[in-house]
Amino acid sequence: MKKINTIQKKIIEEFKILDQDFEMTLNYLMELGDKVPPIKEKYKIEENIIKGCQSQVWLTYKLNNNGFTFSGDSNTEITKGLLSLLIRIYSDCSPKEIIDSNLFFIEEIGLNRFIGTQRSNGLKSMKNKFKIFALSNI
Amino acid sequence: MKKINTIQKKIIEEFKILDQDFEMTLNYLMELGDKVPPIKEKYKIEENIIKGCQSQVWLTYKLNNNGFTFSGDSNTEITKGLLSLLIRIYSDCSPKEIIDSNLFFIEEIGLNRFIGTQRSNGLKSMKNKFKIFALSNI
Amino acid sequence: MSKPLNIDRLRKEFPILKTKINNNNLVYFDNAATTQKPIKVINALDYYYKNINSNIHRGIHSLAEIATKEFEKTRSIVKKFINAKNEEEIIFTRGTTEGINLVANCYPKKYLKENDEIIISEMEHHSNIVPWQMICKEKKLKLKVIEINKKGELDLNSFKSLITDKTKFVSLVHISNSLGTINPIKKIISICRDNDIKILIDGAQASPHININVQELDCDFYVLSAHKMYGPTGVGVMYGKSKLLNEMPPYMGGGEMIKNVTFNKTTYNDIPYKFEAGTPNIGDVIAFKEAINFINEIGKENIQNYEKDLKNYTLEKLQNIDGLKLVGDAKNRIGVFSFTIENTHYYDLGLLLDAKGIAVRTGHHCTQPIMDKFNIEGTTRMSLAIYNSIEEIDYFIESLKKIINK
Amino acid sequence: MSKPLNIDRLRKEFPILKTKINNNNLVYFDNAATTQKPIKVINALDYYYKNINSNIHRGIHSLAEIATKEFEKTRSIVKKFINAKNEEEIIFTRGTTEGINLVANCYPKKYLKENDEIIISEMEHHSNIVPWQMICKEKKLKLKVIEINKKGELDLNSFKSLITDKTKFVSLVHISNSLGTINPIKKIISICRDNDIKILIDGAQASPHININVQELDCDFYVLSAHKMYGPTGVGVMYGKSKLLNEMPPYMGGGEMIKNVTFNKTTYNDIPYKFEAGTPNIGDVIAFKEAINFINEIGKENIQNYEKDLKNYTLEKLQNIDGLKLVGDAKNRIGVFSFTIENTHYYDLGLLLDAKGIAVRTGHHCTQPIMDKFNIEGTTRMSLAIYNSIEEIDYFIESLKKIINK
Ligand SMILES: Cc1ncc(COP(=O)(O)O)c(C=O)c1O
Ligand SMILES: Cc1ncc(COP(=O)(O)O)c(C=O)c1O
Repeated sequence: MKKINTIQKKIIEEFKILDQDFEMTLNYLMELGDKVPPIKEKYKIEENIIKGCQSQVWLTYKLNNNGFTFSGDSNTEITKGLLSLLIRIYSDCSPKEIIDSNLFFIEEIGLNRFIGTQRSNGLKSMKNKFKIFALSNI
Repeated sequence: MKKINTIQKKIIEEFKILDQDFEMTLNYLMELGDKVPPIKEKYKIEENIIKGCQSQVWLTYKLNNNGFTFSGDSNTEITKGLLSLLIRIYSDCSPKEIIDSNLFFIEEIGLNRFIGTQRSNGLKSMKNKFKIFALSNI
Repeated sequence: MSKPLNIDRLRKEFPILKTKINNNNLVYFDNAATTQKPIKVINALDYYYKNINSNIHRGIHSLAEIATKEFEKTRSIVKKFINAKNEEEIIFTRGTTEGINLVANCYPKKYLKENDEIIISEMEHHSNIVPWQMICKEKKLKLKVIEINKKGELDLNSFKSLITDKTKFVSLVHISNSLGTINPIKKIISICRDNDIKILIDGAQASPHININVQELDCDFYVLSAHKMYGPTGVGVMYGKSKLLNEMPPYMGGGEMIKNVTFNKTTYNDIPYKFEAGTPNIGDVIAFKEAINFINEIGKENIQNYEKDLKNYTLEKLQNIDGLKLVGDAKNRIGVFSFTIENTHYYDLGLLLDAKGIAVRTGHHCTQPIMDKFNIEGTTRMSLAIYNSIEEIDYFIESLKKIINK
Repeated sequence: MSKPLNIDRLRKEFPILKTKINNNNLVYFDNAATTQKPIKVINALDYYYKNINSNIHRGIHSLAEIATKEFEKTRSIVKKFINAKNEEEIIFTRGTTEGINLVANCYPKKYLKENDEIIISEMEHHSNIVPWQMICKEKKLKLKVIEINKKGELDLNSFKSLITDKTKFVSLVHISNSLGTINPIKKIISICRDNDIKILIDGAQASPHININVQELDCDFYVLSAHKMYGPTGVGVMYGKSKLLNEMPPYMGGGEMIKNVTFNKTTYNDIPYKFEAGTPNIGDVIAFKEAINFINEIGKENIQNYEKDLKNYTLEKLQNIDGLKLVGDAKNRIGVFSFTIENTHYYDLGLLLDAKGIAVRTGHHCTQPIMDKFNIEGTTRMSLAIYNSIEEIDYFIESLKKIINK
């Protein structure tokens, strides 16, 4: 829990220089996305998919005593960048920590628009996928 | 034709003192309606009916060498008043005179609202009934 | 809890009330047909088209995002307004009529078979009669009709006696638009529950006046029209329990309501979208939110209290007019008064009142069966809303007397 | 004849064009999804609700009279706009989708029988696919699909080869919303006439851009959406030849569409009212009139000339961008451009353009079968309207290049 909040605060700090400028934020997210290693084709199965209206995301995990290790991918760079933030926040957490967590960094770095509407609900359904994985391992 | 226009002009003259005041006009129409003798029940048949949305009108005629004699009735006083004006205008006319006629008194005495819309089309359908009778006697 | 009603200030929120009709102040008593709109609804429309107009749901650009959020906000506010369980149970339609047609079309397709029975009542609006007649003809179902008594109240014994083991659906008006009667729908719904019957409530007249709580009522469907509750024309709501909505086939096909389209196989979207084919009435749905805000800010309790005073006042005055006969005399009623006047046709009366600036409705009010029941052709109907005042009622009564005594 | 186009003055008529998006001027290129509205449309809505709001047709008081006249005036102006023979052939709907659903529902009920065939094309919007799939399933009809070629044009030989003596109906888009292709509908209608086939034309994209003359075309049905032609959301038109409309059964039941209701027998109203059940979207229908006035004042010829210049300019610029691939390359087209960019997903591109204030649409544009045909998931679509300027196109092209070359 504490760890989750600490990383969120770090992310908020890192995004500060972007000053909520939408274009710079997008470009930064794409840079982050670029660094995410693609996942193997064999993980791109129904079970791991998060279907958005326009972008697709795959998320898979390993769980051992140190907590979760996630890897993920997306067909769009910006979504991959968003995903990488969630992976960073939730990595090494226990199922319970994820379930109890509360994401507050989204509003603070001006990414509201990625959770707002029901259809283009990228961030929201990604977040839910993490929680589903956590819930099924408790 | 000339006669039809003469009477219309007379009607316009008579309505002038009402100054297009809607309430006074309605009351005057009701007075006119009051003077129309009711028609016999036997004439209240499908052939003679003019169905409005809210009011019903019956119109019947005789035709001889001097032209038409009309008699009519309605279940509402205001409509009966309107009808009486048309009867006055078209009485003693030949079928051809009625067919060729052009009613201009309506606008001039502020009765537009009785012809405007498709549903509460009292005056319009009444006028049409006169023309139908004229057409079927030519 | 809620502020006391300041009628003068409230009236100022309705720009149209300053209009002159035939040189008189407009006195608008045609509220059961449609209500007038407060300035915040009108301004919301203006704002939408000047600042955020965009097609919704599928777009990712800023305007599309903003418009989508505003649109879905209305869904969320409607959900709270009628206390639905989920937002997905709120379907936007053009109005009550479309809502009933949707249910009359889709529900029987999934659940009913030949000879099954549907029950409506004698006091229904044509919109809650004709769709059922059409589907009954098409699917060979039977339509039965609950009788009403002389006072214009539902006969509950008549209702019970109609129920057989083939009875599968009831569609009933919450408040009658020509009699003002408030039906005991809680009791009726519980009878339906006991007999495994689904029920739709036509809330067109109820929604602006009384509290609506679909979970407490436990009705299966509830429909209403925005334009009758201070909102814009062209918007309505069809509430349905999500289980039923999930199982029912869609109504219209098109954009929005699909998940995947190929020529071999098309899969439909989840609710509510499954029932919202095509570009919706975006601007008006967004502005509708402000109508509900308007109602919420006054508070349903305040509305009910104020309107009850107006109703009682009007009722007493009308009952004292010689030659005036009220049609419908239910104990539990709202301020909708249908009446006839001896020797004066409603058409003449309507026009004479209009000359004095007073708007009432005349005719059969889309409830011909009621007119047949009472053996009349039509009535003059005077119906109240929250912005009406005692002064307006006095003026109306006075005008009525003048016309009658002429 | 018509005044030369003053684009600066014209742009001033659209208040939303002054909006800032992410600190940039809004550049609105999502016109195929919905167009922006000129001030006269917005003001007409405002005027309606502030001065004449009332339920129409059945009322006799002044407001009802005025609102009814204004409502019917729109019908008359639409009639002239598409050159229908009679006003009764103009049915108001919520939009194109409802219009197609209406025809797909009511026409087969009257005229088609098991195994009869309906033809659509590969380039249809979902709204012109799904309703036909639904009715074909319900009534056991067969749905056939005209192929398109690599350029995104209809294959007329494919069409002819599909026709059998069981072919009874064709439903076809006038202008494709994702490819911009203008279909040779005159030729197709004449083939239909030769084979005794009825035809519906989906004019959602055509109505704001090119001249429409239903009598000259001799189509049986023509549908359009007000919101795609500078009018408000929530209004559409379904034109049908009066003979067919008279013979077809009604779509929805309710108020307005009946003549007489009893529990034994209900008789329907005459057209157009037979197809307009319930309170219509009065305010928006009345304001829609001003959208047509706006188009008429500029003149379709001027619109076509100006838009042709914009289209050619854009086409040339787009063709010169490395890595950009146009989807659809029809000879006869309007300014709707779908494209893909090598190594850049349309979702990323759409957001990056939005950051620069540019609104485009991304995805499958409700035409999944076209995407399948071209073996892509979706495109970025830029679509033009009368208020777009050369400067906006330059800014868009420049922005596009910057994003691609990053
Ligand atoms: C009780 C009732 N039901 C249904 C309707 C139909 O509503 P709408 O015309 O908004 O579809 C009305 C409106 O007159 C009504 O009063
Ligand atoms: C060609 C075409 N047909 C039908 C439609 C559906 O129109 P509406 O959503 O207004 O019902 C559209 C709109 O996207 C379209 O472009």
